[in-house]
Amino acid sequence: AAGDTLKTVQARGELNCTSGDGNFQGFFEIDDKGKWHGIDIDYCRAVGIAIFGSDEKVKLIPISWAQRFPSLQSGDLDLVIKATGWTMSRDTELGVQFSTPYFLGATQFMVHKELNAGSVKDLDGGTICTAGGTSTERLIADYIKANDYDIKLVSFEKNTEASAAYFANRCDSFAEWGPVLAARRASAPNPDEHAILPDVLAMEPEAAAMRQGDDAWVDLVNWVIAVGRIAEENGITSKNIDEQKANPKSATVAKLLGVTPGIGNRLGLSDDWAYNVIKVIGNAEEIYDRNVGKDSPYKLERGMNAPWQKGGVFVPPILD
Amino acid sequence: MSTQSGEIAVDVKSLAKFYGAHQVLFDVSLSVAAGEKIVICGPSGSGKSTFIRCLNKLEDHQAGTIRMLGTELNEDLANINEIRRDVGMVFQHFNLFPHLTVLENCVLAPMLVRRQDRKAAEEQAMLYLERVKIPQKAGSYPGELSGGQQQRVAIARALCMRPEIMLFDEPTSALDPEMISEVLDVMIELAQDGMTMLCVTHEMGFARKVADRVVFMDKGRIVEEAAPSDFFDNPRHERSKLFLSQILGH
Amino acid sequence: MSTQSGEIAVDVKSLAKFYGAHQVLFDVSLSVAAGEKIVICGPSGSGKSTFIRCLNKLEDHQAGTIRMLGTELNEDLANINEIRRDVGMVFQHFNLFPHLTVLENCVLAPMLVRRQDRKAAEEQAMLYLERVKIPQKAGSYPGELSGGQQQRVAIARALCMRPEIMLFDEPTSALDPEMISEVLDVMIELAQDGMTMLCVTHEMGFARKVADRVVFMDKGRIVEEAAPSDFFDNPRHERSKLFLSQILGH
Amino acid sequence: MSNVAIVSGEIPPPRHDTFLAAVRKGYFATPGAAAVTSVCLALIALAVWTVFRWAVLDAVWSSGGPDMCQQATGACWAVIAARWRLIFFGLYPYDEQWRSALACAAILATVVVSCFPFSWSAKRLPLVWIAGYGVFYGLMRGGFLGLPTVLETQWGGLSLTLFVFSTVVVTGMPIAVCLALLRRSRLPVIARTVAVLIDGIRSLPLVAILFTAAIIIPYALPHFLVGDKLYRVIAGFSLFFAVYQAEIIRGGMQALPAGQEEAAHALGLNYWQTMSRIVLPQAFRHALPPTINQVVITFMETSLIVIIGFFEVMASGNAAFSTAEWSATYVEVYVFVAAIYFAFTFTLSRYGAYLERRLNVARH
Amino acid sequence: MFAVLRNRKHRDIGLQVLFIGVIVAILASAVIITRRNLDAQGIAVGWDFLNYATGWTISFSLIPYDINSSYARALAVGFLNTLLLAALTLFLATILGGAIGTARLSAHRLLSKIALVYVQFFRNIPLILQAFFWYSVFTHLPNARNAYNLGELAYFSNRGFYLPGLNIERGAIGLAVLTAVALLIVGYGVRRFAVLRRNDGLVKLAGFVILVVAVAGVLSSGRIAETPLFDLPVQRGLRIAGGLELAPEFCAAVIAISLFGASYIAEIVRAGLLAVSRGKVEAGLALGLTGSQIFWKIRLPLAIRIMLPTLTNQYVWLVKATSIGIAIGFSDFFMVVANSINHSGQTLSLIFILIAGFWAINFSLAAVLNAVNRAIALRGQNVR
Ligand SMILES: Nc1ncnc2c1ncn2[C@@H]1O[C@H](COP(=O)(O)OP(=O)(O)OP(=O)(O)O)[C@@H](O)[C@H]1O
Ligand SMILES: Nc1ncnc2c1ncn2[C@@H]1O[C@H](COP(=O)(O)OP(=O)(O)OP(=O)(O)O)[C@@H](O)[C@H]1O
Ligand SMILES: [Mg+2]
Ligand SMILES: [Mg+2]
Repeated sequence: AAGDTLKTVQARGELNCTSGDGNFQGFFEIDDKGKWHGIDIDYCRAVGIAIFGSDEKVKLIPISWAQRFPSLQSGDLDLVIKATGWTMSRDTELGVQFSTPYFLGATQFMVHKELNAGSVKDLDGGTICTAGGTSTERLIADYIKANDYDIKLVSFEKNTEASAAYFANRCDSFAEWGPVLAARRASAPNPDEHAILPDVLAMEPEAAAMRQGDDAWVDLVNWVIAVGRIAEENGITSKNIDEQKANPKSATVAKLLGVTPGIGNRLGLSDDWAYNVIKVIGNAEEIYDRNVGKDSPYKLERGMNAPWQKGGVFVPPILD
Repeated sequence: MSTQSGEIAVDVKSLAKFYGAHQVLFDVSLSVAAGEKIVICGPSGSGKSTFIRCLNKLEDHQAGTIRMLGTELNEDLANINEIRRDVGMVFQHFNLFPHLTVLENCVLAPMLVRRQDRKAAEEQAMLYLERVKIPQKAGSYPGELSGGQQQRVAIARALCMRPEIMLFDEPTSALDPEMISEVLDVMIELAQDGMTMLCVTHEMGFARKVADRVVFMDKGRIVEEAAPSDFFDNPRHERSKLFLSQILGH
Repeated sequence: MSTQSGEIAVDVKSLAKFYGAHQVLFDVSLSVAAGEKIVICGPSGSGKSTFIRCLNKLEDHQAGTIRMLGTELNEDLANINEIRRDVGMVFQHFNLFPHLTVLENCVLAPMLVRRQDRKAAEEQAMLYLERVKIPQKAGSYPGELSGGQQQRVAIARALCMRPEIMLFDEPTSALDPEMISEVLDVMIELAQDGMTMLCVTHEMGFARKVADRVVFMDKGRIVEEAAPSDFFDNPRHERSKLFLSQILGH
Repeated sequence: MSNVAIVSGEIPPPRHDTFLAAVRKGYFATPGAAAVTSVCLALIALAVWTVFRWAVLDAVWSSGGPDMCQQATGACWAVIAARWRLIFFGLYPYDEQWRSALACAAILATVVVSCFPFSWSAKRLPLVWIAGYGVFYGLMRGGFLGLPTVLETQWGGLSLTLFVFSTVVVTGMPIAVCLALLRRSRLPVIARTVAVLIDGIRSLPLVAILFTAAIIIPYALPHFLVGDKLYRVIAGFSLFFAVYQAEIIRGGMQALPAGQEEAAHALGLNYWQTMSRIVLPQAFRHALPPTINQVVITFMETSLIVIIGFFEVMASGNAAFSTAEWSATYVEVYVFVAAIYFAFTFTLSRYGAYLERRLNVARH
Repeated sequence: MFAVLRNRKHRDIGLQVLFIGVIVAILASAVIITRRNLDAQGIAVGWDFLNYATGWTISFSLIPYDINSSYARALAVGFLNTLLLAALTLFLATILGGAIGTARLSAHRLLSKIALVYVQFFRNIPLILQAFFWYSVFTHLPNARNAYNLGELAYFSNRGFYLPGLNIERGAIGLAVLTAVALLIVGYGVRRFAVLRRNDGLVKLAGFVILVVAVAGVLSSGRIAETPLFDLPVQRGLRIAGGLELAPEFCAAVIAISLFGASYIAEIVRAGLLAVSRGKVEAGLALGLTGSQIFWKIRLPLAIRIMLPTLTNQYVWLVKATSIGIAIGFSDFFMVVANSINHSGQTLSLIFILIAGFWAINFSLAAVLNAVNRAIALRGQNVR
């Protein structure tokens, strides 16, 4: 029940977090050996490490989109980190609580180059394929309506089918999240025939969802997200963390890595939890680069997802 | 549940039977002593089949009482099953089980109901199949038999249960005269063993030779009931006279 | 396709019939002139039904030839349908259409095959139903009839097609003697109208009265073929003698 | 046939046509038939050639990576080579997948054994299945003899598909028989209620039932009855199968003449004996083709358990291609998965045809 | 006590009471426990979201819909789409399945072989893959600018088929279809139960005239003012405008489900035909009926009586198979529900709506077909 999720998790000895019922590129994917990886998976693991000191106690439960909120409410899940947008109806009506966003999803458009389209406006009279039930779908619909374009939207169950329809020329454009677009274009029979339009639709903030009424639990998740950013700000990575810990260059770093006490017991954790998390998972930049950024097959620019110093929008809370 | 001669095996009182609103049996009463042989005859559609189907409760009756072997046929479940065990029936339409071979048709009930073991049941079945002259078809399926062969299997199947009362519904209709006489011989033997028999038939030879009584039905009523000699030589009722005149005439 | 007396209506030569590897008809030959009435008899399982079923090609034969009304029954579809139109058949098992009322059973073929209009077809059907004494059941379904009633409907249905040749397979098996004589009367009338008839029956009275010839079958062969008087009073073959002795004896 | 002179009437039983003669008679009997046959043959040849070129001639086999596939005009089987273990075993721990393979074999063996007529007895069949499931469960779940425990949530791939499918059919069939009998009950209240129940359940999308079993049932059951999600889902699925199969069996019963039941009663057989020996065997015979239909449907519908988070074959296939490097190879993966499904359902169909032939002996 | 139970009437009553009792008890306890559990976890099953605007589009809709429409309306759109798809596919699958099931039993070797291959092929490949296949066939047609053109009347492209349409409001068309169905049912009833049986031809003609007049009347009431009666498609820019548009998603769904369903129905039809006893067919043959007359008048009517429960089963199942539309972008009921779940997160309420929707369709379908089954059941018992 509400109020003591952390205790329940600790007593159970396991954190129940989400994975998918299939792949969602960059966020949760299965590798050849049947292991999960991706941004969402990394955050699940991070929460587990924060609590238990290692990610072996994280149970990644495969779950469909439709199942995630009921499973959260029934207590089968402690936490939903599954490319879930923070919307008002979910926040209020569903009785879930969101963490601060960990990712901003930008929706973009891929078009056939032969159309010579420079922006979405040039698609007037055309058709756009996309995956249904996503916030992307809603954003595009809104965008088209707002600009009064005569564009038809055809949505599919999965983006695989949507992109296949696009490649078969069923649609003039394929709209999706950046990572997906990049991957699809790269693997198309002739990538040069497709262009990604400059238009970027309003970003969707992805956040972890939890049961309403357990503020301490929300705090914990928020701070797990935050430490990655604080570490990035301070130049701490999984590789140099031990040097940094041996030789903290600021009070913040000392607190973050548990050299001076405070970061742990206020959340009910040990003081080295942030150290553990960063040591294993890395800081926010590492998470991004590994999964969708330059070290991944998607090679996505970081853009808005960078901290404010690097032209992004993220500002971590202050660790004092 | 065994019956000595002299006891009443079948006792029907004021039986009435309806199909929907259509009445097919009117006030039928009949009492048969154990070991008695009754022949039921009458024109087509007069209710003979319906009557004997009521006797083992394949049809519900709407009024009157039926007592078989001393037990009343009412809504009592156990009774009905007990009765059916001891009352055999040969159907006008044979109703063999098409998914079972002839032999399996014959041993099914003895094994399941009488709990005989397979070997004994099969031996006994072969005995009856030999008596009706088709042991060679024991392994065939009913669909592979001629009409007469099917009828004979139906008779053998009913006999395998060694019932105390046998109900025959035109047991010789599909048979040739030769086979009729064979089958009638079997029935006469059974009669001599003391089995109670109710037989719907128009084999008047059989009626004369074996029957203790002939019951003549018409339009759902028993019109006349008499010893065969009386019935054939001296029918009392107009309807019977007419009927007999037709038989003997043609 | 009309036949004058003297023409050959049915001509069977060296017919052989197998079920799988099991031969049931051996070298059967028979020639029937138009207007002739043939009675076929013989013990159960001797192949009588099979034989007449071959005549309208309900069964394929494996050797020999069959000519009906001058046309050979071979693989030619059109032939077969033409033949069947003019050859009526009453089945041993009746085979009424259970989803149609009695009247509909009777008018179906005349309307579809003979292209009669409904009214004419129904009038004629009622005529035949009256002849077999069940006009009152015209609106009932076959499942609601007694065995004998079903058989009468089957006869009426076949007659409604006014065929040139009629094949009867034990048309009186389910009937009471009274009704048998009625039905036989109908058949005799038909016979007098000049219809060719092949009738499997054990009604020896009918055979004597109507048949031009009696064919006696045993074990898939025609054992004896003779005028009724000869056949009954003076059977030549051992098997026939035995058979007749049984009939007359019982 | 025709005018063969036969002296004795004893002729040898007819032999079947030779192969060539049969072909001529069956396919080239008339010019029209010959034309139709030729056109069909040509179309088939064309289709086979097209598929063959795509799947074999122009295909990239295991050696090539995603880059080579991009150039090729044919199929990219490299994806199968790289990801087949994911497709076959889902999320089952990589090092333990041999267990999953063995468990799969155990279930298959059980199915095959119970398809042979000699195991069709009330004693043998349950034994075979108990043994089969015992081996399956032991291998899959482990937790003894040094085998690490693998929880049901991690089961996946073909062994999960087969497990769910066989359990649904094996448990659903008896329920179906009960429902069919209840639906035909003499007692109006029972018959009506069961009719409503059947209509009600079969009207629902299977997805909704699985979902209910996985998510909603835990709310509606006392805690000690909840059990693992997998078994709840199988239970819901079985019920779903059962209501369909019940109607199929009822259809088969409807084809029986009333005389059959009457004859059984007249012989003194009680209700159960009548049903089990007379009515059901014949009903199943009439209902065999639709039963096979339903079993095939059930096999394919196992793919829906993905909705509540199980990685059976179809879902594993989906996961196999939707990564950055393989996202263009979905056709190949789908073809591969379709081939797996086809292998099983086609075998089922042929088995159905065999049963039909076997049971047909006595049809009249 | 024991004696009471041995009485059939008493036992019957007892059994039925017990049966109802058990069912009521199970249901009641389930409801109570669910209530308690939901309350304990503070889960509210809400319905407010039904009035909120969805914010997403639906590509195929029979009633007006845009992103400002409510969830309730979106669900209605999906429901109607499913109805349309179900009606079409049931119809096509029945006809095709009937033909193939019959062909399976044909004496013509090639025909029966083709039918066999058809059944084995279409039955044994998962529907979703067949849907993908047909969809890719349709999307590989030329694009709108190079569409196949049928005398400026109809266009075939990967954006869909464009046929001449009618400038009549959709509501009126729907109403016309309903009118026609209602009139046909009434007409059948009159023919079946009334005394009018004699003058069949005249009655039929009158009925036909009434039907045509009524349908035409309803249609003309829905004419869109100041437009020509026929609405022809024209090529315009990236696409084709006007006319009756059949989206490739819709066509692929119809074709895939129909072909798939037909393979199952074929087996059911075959089983039904096989269960008709040979004697009935022989009787037809002996009466000189032709093969097709026997088929239509005897075999099929008897087979239908045998296969109706199974066929009902398959229909009910097929209606649900329309939910495959989600995979190829056709906005059927299931897709709309799934999208709504994802957007609003109201899983429990929406699953409930999904259940209710399919329940409504299938329950009525099953009820009608069960009633037909009872109505045409063979009467009497000694039928062989
Ligand atoms: N479908 C079949 N398969 C195998 N054998 C059959 C089949 N039908 C009939 N027979 C056999 O063929 C023989 C002749 O059968 P048929 O029905 O012609 O006899 P019948 O003379 O009409 O006898 P009855 O007077 O009893 O009707 C019988 O021995 C029967 O068992
Ligand atoms: N299921 C039924 N529904 C309505 N009427 C029926 C039904 N079964 C039989 N009947 C009618 O009941 C009457 C008696 O039928 P029954 O079968 O008892 O006659 P029967 O004396 O055996 O005649 P037969 O010698 O022709 O067999 C007949 O008029 C028949 O039409
Ligand atoms: Mg009778
Ligand atoms: Mg015969």
